[in-house]
Amino acid sequence: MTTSTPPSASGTTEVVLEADGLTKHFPVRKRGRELLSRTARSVRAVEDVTLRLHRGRVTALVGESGSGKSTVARLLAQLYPQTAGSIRLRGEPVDAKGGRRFRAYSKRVQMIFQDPFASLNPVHTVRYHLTRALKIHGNAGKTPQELEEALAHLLTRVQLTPPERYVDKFPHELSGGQRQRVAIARALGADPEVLLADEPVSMLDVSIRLGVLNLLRDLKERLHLAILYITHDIASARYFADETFVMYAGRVVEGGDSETVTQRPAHPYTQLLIDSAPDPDRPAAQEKDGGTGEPPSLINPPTGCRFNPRCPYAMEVCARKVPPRFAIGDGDGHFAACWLYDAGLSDADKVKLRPVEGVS
Amino acid sequence: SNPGANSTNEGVLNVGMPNGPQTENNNPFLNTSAASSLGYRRLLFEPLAMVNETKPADKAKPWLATEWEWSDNFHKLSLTIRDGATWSDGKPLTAEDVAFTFELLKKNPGLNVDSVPYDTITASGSKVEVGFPRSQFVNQKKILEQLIVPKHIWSTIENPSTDTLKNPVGSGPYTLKTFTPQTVTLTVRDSYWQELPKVKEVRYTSYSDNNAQTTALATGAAEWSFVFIPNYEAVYTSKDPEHYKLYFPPVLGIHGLWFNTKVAPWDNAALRRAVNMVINRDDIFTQGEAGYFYPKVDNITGIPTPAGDSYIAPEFKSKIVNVDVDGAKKELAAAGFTFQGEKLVDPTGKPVTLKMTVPSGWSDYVTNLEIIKDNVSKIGIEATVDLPNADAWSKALDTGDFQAALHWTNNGPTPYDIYENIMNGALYKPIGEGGINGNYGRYENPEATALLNEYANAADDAARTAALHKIQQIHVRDMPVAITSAANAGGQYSTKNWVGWPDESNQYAPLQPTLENALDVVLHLKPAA
Amino acid sequence: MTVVPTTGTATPVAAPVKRRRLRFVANPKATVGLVILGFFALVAVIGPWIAPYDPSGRSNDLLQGPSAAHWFGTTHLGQDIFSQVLVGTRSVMVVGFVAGIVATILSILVGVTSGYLAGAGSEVLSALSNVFLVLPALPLMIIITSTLPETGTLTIALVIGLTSWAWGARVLRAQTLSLRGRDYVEAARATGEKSSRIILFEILPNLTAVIASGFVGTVIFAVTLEITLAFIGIGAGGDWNWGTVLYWAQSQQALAQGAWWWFVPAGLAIALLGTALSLVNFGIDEFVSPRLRGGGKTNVKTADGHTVRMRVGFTPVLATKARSEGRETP
Amino acid sequence: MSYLLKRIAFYLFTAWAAITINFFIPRVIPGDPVQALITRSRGQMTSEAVQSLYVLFGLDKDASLVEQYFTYLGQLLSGDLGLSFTYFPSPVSQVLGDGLPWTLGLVGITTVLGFLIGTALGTGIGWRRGSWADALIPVTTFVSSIPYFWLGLIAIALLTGPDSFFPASGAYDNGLVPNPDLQFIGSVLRHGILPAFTILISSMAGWILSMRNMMVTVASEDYVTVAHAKGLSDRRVMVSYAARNALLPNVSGFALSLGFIVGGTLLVEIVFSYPGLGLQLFQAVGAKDYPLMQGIFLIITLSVLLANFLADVAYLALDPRTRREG
Amino acid sequence: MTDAVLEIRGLNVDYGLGDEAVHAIRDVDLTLHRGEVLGLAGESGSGKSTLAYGLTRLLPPPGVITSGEVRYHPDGGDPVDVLRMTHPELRRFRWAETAIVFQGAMNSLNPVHRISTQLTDVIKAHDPRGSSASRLARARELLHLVGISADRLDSYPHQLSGGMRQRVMIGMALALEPKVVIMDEPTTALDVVVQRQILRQLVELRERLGFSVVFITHDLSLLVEFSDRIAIMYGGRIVEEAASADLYRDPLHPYSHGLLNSFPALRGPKRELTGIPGSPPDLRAMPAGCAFHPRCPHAMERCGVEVPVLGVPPEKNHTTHEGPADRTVACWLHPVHDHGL
Ligand SMILES: Nc1ncnc2c1ncn2[C@@H]1O[C@H](COP(=O)(O)OP(=O)(O)OP(=O)(O)O)[C@@H](O)[C@H]1O
Ligand SMILES: Nc1ncnc2c1ncn2[C@@H]1O[C@H](COP(=O)(O)OP(=O)(O)OP(=O)(O)O)[C@@H](O)[C@H]1O
Ligand SMILES: [Mg+2]
Ligand SMILES: [Mg+2]
Ligand code: NI
Repeated sequence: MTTSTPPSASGTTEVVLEADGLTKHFPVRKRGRELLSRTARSVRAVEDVTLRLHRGRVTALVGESGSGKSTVARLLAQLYPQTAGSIRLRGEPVDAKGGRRFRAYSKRVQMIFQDPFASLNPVHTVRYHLTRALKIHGNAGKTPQELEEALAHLLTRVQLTPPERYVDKFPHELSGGQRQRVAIARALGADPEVLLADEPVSMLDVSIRLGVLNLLRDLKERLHLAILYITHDIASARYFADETFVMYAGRVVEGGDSETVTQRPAHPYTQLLIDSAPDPDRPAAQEKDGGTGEPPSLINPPTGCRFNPRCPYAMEVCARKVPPRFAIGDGDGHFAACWLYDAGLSDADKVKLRPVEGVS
Repeated sequence: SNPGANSTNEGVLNVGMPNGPQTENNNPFLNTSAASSLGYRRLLFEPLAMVNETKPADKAKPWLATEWEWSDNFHKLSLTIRDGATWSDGKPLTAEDVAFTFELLKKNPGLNVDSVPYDTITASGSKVEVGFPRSQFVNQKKILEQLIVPKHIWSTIENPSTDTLKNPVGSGPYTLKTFTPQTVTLTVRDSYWQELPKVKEVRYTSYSDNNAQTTALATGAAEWSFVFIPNYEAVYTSKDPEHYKLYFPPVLGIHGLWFNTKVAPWDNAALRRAVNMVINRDDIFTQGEAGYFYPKVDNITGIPTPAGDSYIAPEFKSKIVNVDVDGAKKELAAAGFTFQGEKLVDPTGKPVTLKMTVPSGWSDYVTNLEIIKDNVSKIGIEATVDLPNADAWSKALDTGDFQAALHWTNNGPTPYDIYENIMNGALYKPIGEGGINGNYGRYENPEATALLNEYANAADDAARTAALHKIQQIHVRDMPVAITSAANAGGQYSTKNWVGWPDESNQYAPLQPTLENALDVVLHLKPAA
Repeated sequence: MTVVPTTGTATPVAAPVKRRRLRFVANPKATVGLVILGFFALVAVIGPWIAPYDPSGRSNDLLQGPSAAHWFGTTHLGQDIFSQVLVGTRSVMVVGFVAGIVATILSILVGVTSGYLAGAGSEVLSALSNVFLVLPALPLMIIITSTLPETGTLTIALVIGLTSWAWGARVLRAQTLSLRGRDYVEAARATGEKSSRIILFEILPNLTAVIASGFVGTVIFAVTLEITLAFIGIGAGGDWNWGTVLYWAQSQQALAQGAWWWFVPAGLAIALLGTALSLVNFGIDEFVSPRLRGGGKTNVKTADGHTVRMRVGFTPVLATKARSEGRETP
Repeated sequence: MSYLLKRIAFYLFTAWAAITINFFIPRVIPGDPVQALITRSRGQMTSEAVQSLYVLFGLDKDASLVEQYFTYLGQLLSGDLGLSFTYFPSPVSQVLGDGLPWTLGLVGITTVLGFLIGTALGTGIGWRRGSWADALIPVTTFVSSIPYFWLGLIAIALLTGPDSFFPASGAYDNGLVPNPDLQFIGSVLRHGILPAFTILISSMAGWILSMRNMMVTVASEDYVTVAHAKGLSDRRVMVSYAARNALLPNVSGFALSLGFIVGGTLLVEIVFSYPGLGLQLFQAVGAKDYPLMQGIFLIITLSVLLANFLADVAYLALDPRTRREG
Repeated sequence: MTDAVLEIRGLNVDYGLGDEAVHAIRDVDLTLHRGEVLGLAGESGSGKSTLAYGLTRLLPPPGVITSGEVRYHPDGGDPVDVLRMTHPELRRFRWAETAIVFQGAMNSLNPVHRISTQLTDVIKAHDPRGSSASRLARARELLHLVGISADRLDSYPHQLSGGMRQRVMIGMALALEPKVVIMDEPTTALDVVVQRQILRQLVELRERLGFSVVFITHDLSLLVEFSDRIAIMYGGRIVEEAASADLYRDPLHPYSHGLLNSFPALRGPKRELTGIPGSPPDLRAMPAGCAFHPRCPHAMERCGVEVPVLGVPPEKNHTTHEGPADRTVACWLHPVHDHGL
């Protein structure tokens, strides 16, 4: 197998799941004086996110902790109702709040949770977990033998072989990597078209991570699943994803082909992220002075571009208007939501908010 | 320093009652007041006459009334009120006050505990005339016992039935000194129409239960009380045999096993008589009643002796019921009962069982029933003791939903109250209908009812005696209640500090500190040597 | 890029859950508790058969101290106290366990449902359990039992059960609330499981220990309550239980009469049963939260023979020289 | 802030619900105060008295349960608790006024003391886990399994008597009048010792155990290890790092137990003839004295709620995490 | 290299006693030099934290140190053995000489005390005579040192973000100007931007104050960038120790090699990632011989029998390296050519 698969080479670009203007606000309880005011307070966890998942492609969603990645995944899995925006599965609008429709939807879109230690019920065996997934979605066959075969098939798919050895084990008897595989097998039990993987490896040891990621890649290639790979490790996105989207404070700030985004980051936040990632090849002395400050509050997010208070290049316009996506033009669909890439800004808009140098 | 403290304790009489903490309430008309519950109303207020229940045939002792006279077949009472009695605020006690008290009862049925039907009430000079719509022969005692209150105080009280009378003014020799929920202290006043009592201060302490009261008696902290003490020798008298005494004279009220005479096979008088014959009254007295509490009643008529001696019909005078299993069996055989092996079978062929009920917490009653259960097994009756709670028990009796139950009757100056309570057809209510006030056994006998009426309204003693004798015959024949014990009017006392108590040899009064005679008792007390 | 199979070298972890379950029994506290409890359960079953006398049967041995004929002495009616205690065990155990079961079921129904469901229904259930929590148990029981016409053992058990679930419900609700957010519950939902199945199969099994300890707690509570009620004379009417024995002792002023044997056996039996149940509860607590486990030895012998105690913050040092068999330093 | 508002709403609702339950339960049951009074007197009161008592208690008028309920609520709001039947016609508030101080004084103080001592002991035992102090646990478990009343009765049997320092019953010597003088206070203290010890001994064990368990749990928290690593003195780590945090979960438990003072130690009051609310309640139940029962339940309910409220406030004070400012 | 501040010799740590015992640290020898940053890497459960807490005797029960020596060289004084100290001595030694920054900052700060209290009480414990005003001034200074404004002194831990809490802990560690600061995964819970900010600050502070750092993490790429020397742990033993650059360029132990090949690189050409097959060993049932041999692609017969000795590898000793043995490895592929230590 090769080290990378150019996105264009993956053949198909058929869109399976797409989200348009996806928005999620979590209401926060009012307190004290606010009881009198009429404005409702909420955590604006996800704001106007648009993305597409393609058949047989891995799309990475990166961004720091709390930027809304998991929320996007849960919205796509319909575990939360969205505040605004639409989700379309194979072009059809999705509305799967209730029981039966949710089931039908979950058969096609499955989610893998972040923590393999927490996402399997400690009191149930592997068999129970997988059987349920199969049964719910009618993949269990009719006879016990068929079920047994289906189980074996699932376990083999996630390379837990021989299946007999794992099928009757309890989660605590499995290693982290094995558990994560069981979680993946469970998701596959529904025979989905889309797999939403929420930080599937962040809880795993370095030596085990690779195995799980390779497995995901293998699934993509063999079963042509559309996979959303959520992570905060941008380096792993470079290695495993065809496309990468970067989120900051609930908004997608940059996206495009993974190699381009990681090697030629356009948005100042992506640049900061990449500069901050540990890099053994870079001598400590060579380090640039990176950005400072903390991620913004999502209850009262900054106006305009949410990164503007930390951005070394912030301009007048950044604090006023939310930047739309600007195509960068150096790679496959590479875009950034940043005013720096708007050619048509007036001079007034371009006035710097702060002196560029000497940021402390 | 503490107003209630009395460092010398000299001249103090300590009375105890097991009634729990009290709330200040000195209203003498209310049974719920502390004054009634502890009995100190008896020392603050006085009756018209002092009736000795243990000797009901004796004439009452004149008290606030020096004379009284019934006329018009007990439809009318003329009282002569004592001259020289004063209220504790110094005002003289007059016939006006007596008339006012009766008026008060007439106007406030809530205060008229004995439901005496007062009609016309007039006072003139030292005389009071009271008229009644019917004969009050059976109520004589209740009327004469009435505590008299001062008009000048009570006429200003807005609602006498909800007044707690913070400053009681009475004609008795004592006044209220202090009140605490635990102890009420009375102190003797300067002037009194009789000789002032030797007891200078009376302290009523309310202990919260029998155990605490018993302990207080055993330690001498209480010198006079009325409480059930099991095994009194071990727990009480042995602590100071020379001084610790008890005196439990019977009065004319009883406790017995009431049969539901409307429930087969207990509608059969022979069966009831047989049961009466096998009940071991000695065991009940010694084990259930600890050998003193409710005195044993073994006369076949159920009339407690010696208090009721003079009322017993001559043919029953010496008829004592002793355990007689064979006699009972004969009686049963004659009535068509048979034995299947050990089991008694009624004439219809059903085995005889007896379900007796008693409130679960009433230990002496429960013990008595356990004994009876044992006794009736000797004549092949399988008995059970059912222990519902007190409410369910009252309800069962009220609606007739029981086979047999231990219960009491009213008491009074003659055995009339006992029989009336058991047999009066006017009280009868069919099974299932509640609101019954006596006759729990649903006993229906027009003859008995007529005789009871005759007794209450008879014009002369001879007629009364005749009626009472016939009633006794009916009772002996029908045995609606197997009478086992007499109601008591006794108490425990200590002669360590005070002597002069009533006892077997000097039965001038019953010994319960809450009865009206309490005042008479206190007036008799003298410091011990 | 290579896909590296991780199979083959997986270290098989030995015994499955069985051992985990057994560990509870291996807990010495729980074992002692269970043994005593088993003893009482046995007596509850066979007590009436092995009792030497009819507990209500009178005899002529009035108020006698312990003897060969009457191990625990007799009452004022000559009843055998040993038989009363033996026969009374059944009522105590029945009340304890029936009440425990009823209250546990109710607390699960209310607690778990209100914990899992969100919204108004949950709030109502939670308020309901809070109201029941505020009502004082003993007075309430006194009122209820003194008002029921028939207060047999079973009635008492039911009443206790029906009024004492609130605490358990509150604990279970809190637990369920925390479980509800667990990934595996979310994952089950994402797989498409129904709510009822999630509650029954995903959440409930994980509450076992909490439920068990709530159950034991309620049993202790119910037993004490029944005995207390019987002692103040409003408990189960005809049935013997330890409280009834004490009630008779008290109403006959046994202690004042010097009849200590009338009081002591039943009192000790209560204390013993209570202790046994508490021990089982400790066992469960320690099972759930390993930190509480006494963990056998806490005292360690150092190489030079001293004994030191293991304690937080000061790790004991057994030997300060490098072990000789480790590596030789040339 | 909203936290407190929410709590207050919750308290109001709970109070209302409890009051309603307290109202209905005694009324849906058979029996009435008159019957109870007659029954209790066992022949000492004639059966003719029944009618006069119905009139006296005002029970002769028919009022529907709902009507009664609203009358009751109305009276309650105006602070009128009605008249007691047992002590007719004393107002319930007066009866309660007689009992409450004793209950608060004896049971309240000992409950608080039990909590404090138990917590202190539990802190020590938990901190020195594995030392001899652990042996105390089985002992306290056993002792706490003994019912209050049994312990009290044994204490009375063994320790009281004619010449004993300890009185067997009452709250003060007979004949004394409640007055803040030395004689009276001395007497109160003397009467309080035995019941107090009974409560202390039975209630302490629970606190010891839960505090010990919390200490053990907290002792392995990282911040305790950090405190050790900082070289702080053992005392400071124990008190200010471990015990301070271990105490938090016990605060709400303590609040609940404070509320149960009246109900929980009813038996102590009965056994020691202590003239508190518990004893009154017991009598009220026996006498079907609804107004008094309701009054006492009201007090219990309010005190539980008050205790819980105080616990909430204490929690706010003790645990800064619940204080959300800004 | 500079002289040693901390020398660990033959340290063994068990969890539990007797047969139940888990040998979490086995015969560890390690030297921390003055002023250096020593990185400790290895996967989860390899004993990194146990080593860090063991040498300060802060292991929670049932941890016991079964044998070993931890020699601390104070400035100018005679070396002392930390493991022989009495409790009061230990208390005085702690924080004043070695301070620890624990794994999760949320749990390291007592949630119920203000930051100021937690900063000042350590100063007070070691210098009871100072005035509270001076202590407060020092606390303010410390916060400033780690880049937090002084008005945060009155905050409670939950009012600070994760990064700020971590900084507070670092500030607290420096309160008494210790010679050694041990940091157990101080940045794992933080995102990369904040992580970098903190580490940069740490490097600055070390340059200014001159303490030595033991830096624990399993993120090898972070270590390579920040530390001077790296020790790799596996199964309770140190399997390789070398200067960071040497280790990165030329790992000798197959495990180190595998570790380095498990990280995707953000820059440069895409490397092939091989990972490490198999799963970490169970400390209760350690394989005989070299603990890594079941997962080792180069395992030989000897590996399953004999525990390899940590020592200077022959090729390094005799060929390219300058200076005395500055790297060691425990692997039979590089049999030790023992010169003594
Ligand atoms: N149920 C919820 N209620 C309120 N706020 C929420 C809820 N779930 C998430 N949030 C908030 O929404 C924001 C985004 O959370 P999300 O979990 O999606 O972040 P993330 O990018 O997945 O972070 P991480 O990398 O830590 O998993 C956060 O500020 C979080 O606090
Ligand atoms: N209390 C304990 N009882 C038994 N074994 C323990 C205990 N604490 C830790 N261990 C074991 O000791 C070994 C070393 O643990 P340690 O915490 O030092 O690992 P680590 O390298 O710090 O791991 P991580 O990177 O996950 O923090 C682990 O295998 C762990 O299972
Ligand atoms: Mg997330
Ligand atoms: Mg660690
Ligand atoms: Ni050499």
